[in-house]
Amino acid sequence: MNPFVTVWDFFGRLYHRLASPREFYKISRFTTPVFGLLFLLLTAAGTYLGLFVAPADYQQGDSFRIIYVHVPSAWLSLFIYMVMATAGAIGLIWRMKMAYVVVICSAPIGAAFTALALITGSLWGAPIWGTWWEWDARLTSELILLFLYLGAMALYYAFDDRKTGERATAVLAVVGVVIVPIIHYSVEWWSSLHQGATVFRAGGPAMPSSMLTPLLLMALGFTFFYGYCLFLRAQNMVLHNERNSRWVKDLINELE
Amino acid sequence: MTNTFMLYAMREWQLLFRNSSTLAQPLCFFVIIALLFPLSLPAENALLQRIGGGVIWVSAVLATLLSLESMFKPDYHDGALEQWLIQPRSLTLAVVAKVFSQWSATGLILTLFAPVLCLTFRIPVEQIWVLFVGLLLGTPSLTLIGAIGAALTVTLHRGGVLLAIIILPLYIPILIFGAGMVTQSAQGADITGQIYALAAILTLALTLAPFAIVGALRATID
Amino acid sequence: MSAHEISAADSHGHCLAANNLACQRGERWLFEGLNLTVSSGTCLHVIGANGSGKTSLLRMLCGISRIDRGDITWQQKNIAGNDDYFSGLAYLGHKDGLKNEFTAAENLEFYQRLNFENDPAKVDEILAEMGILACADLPTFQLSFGQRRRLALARLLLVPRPLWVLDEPFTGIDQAGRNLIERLCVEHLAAGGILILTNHQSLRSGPLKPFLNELEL
Amino acid sequence: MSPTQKRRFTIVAIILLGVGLATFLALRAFQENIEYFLTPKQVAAGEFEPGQRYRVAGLVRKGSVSTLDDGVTHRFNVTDCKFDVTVQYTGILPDLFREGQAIVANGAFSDTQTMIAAQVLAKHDENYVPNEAADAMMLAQANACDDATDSVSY
Repeated sequence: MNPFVTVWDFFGRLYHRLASPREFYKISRFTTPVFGLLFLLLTAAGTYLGLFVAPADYQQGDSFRIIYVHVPSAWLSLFIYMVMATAGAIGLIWRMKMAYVVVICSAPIGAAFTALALITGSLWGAPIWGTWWEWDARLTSELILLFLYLGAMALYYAFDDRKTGERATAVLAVVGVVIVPIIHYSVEWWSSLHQGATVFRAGGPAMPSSMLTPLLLMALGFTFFYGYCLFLRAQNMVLHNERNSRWVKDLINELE
Repeated sequence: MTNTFMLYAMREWQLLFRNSSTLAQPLCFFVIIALLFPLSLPAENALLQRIGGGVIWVSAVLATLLSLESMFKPDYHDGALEQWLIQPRSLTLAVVAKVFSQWSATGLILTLFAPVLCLTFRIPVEQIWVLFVGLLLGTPSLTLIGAIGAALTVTLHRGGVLLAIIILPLYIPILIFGAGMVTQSAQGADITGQIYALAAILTLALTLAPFAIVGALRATID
Repeated sequence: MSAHEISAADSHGHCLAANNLACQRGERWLFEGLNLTVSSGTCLHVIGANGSGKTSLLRMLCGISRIDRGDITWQQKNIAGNDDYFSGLAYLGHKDGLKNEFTAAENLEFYQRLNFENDPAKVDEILAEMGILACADLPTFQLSFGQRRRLALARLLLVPRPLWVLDEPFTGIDQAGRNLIERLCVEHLAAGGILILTNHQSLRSGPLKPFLNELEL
Repeated sequence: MSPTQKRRFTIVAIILLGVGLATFLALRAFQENIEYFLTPKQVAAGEFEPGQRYRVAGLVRKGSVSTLDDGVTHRFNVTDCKFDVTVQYTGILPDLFREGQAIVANGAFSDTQTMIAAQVLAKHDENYVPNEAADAMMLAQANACDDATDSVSY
């Protein structure tokens, strides 16, 4: 059998299972604790390696260690927006219910990571650059991203009808995606105070592996944390949205 | 195609001229906001000259934002918009015509009037030209992007603040390039980069915003 | 709620069909599993209490409202983005789609041009037929509610359209006006048109009786 | 082509054309100097007006840092390896400030070549190096200009 067809078929089935709120709920009951556990393990390992094993930087000394929170949250802030915009497009094109759930549930998590990236960046900038805040291309565009997240949340809650709100938010999420390449390339396009890319750059990461390993562990851990939060929030939302359906009522009866 | 565009555009212009207050309001607002700055800041010509470009840009952004709320609302409330939705004619073209006439009644007029304001800020003539070109390139993008927000909030009773929250972040790049152009030319630097950047934003907005506006209208009107 | 099946379309006329249609507003399902077929020469009267989803159904049929489940077809083709369908559809909702700033004639002329025609004489003719020729050059905001309603209904006569969808067409209209509209509807149906309407009173005793089908939500 | 196909084709063509043109314009924009930084080369060429505020970016010239008698005013040269700008700054310098470091100075010019900076910011590059292996890096950085043949941009 053609392996491509098999893989394609697998994703097709997964898509259809995830598209049904009930199936999604079943799957997420299993994935949520797994994601939570992976988050704890990876972050614990990353924190230990980052704080106690990784050597101090030749210029910044120990203050560079904030990188292990700052960089993963900044990556996640972009990643979550991409997930939101993709899910929004899927929802609008194929009218997939669960895609809207992903859009709505991702927004506050994304906003939190963006805020974390901005705050840790500010704490880092104060000793190293000599300023808390600078109207630099990277910093400004990241701030715009925070406002976009907040705008998406505000738009969703402004509608009385949930479904209309979901569609409107999906449109806004798709429109706002233009900001993502701007943020990513801002350090290359404009000569900014913010440093260029350390990890994803031509010629490999500009960092020894003793410093890089904890960073990657933290990034992976944070991603699982996002998955964990997303599944938790989505579970709640699915139960709330479907509270009048048979399967949710059966579920509640089972508990009682 | 041009037929549909002209049909809707003519209708919009007729409506604008019957309702001349909608034409005058953004301009008055623009002038008043801009004049608040010389009144509230120390009366130093050097200071006014330095901030003038930025102040005029901020005023233009706010005046555009103010005019956006009434862009789709009247048509939504009297049912004209739902008639547009069920026409066999292209809704995208109708929206483009609407944005174009909206811009000609706000952005274009503000741009034409901006040089007069520049005189109160003692801005030298060369920079007035820079500001004029910047506004001419930037204000259509403001209306195009803002119309997405106007379409998203058309069914909401109190959509004004929300409109500002979702649209202003998207305005920031335009504001940075537009106002930066004036500052840079005052320092004698080259401004071709900013002109290209504003033109790029305008091209992108002109290509994609109409579809986003149509999508937003179809998503929210129920 | 009852799903009401109406005779299948004959091969010559037009046919509008809804399949397993569902409508959710807020957390409430207004209707679910609704099937209907309407074909040339029939009038579908949608009946139901306030808030039973009559207006929502009509707006779904016009492609204005979101369809939560199911699909709607016109001549076996889905209506989404179907130009063929929209050039054959006339809809009058609660809102009349008239601009206060324009005169009655100007309002009608705009819709006429939207329909790819430009014939001011015909506009006057239609206004006369609707009994509002005297208001032709008055700004629309000066018209009474009934006159506005007549003006909105005048749109139906601009070009022949096989499908009329009317949401409570008789509200605010006097007896003479009602007779006039009913006569127009009968002419439309006799010529092979389709009429879908909501109305709070029964239509069983009126001139529409021979064409009538009822759908209760 | 059916009318629907024709319309879809037109839409796709318009989008591709528009996005392509926008990308071209954006790339042209990045080729131009869009930054609000002044390079030492521009200062040397006199492309500034006294009294206006500017930002100058470059490296701290090796051996140019001196502290005036009051103990808090620092004078140093910012360089792109070919041209130098003298910067005078009163206040605490960032931790990262040292010879060969890339910095941004924010201020106005008093006379032709000296900038009175209101703010001095250190720019950190994308390289992270453990302390133990640092001596060679530090030396290399401080001597960054020694083997430069042309101006370096920061």
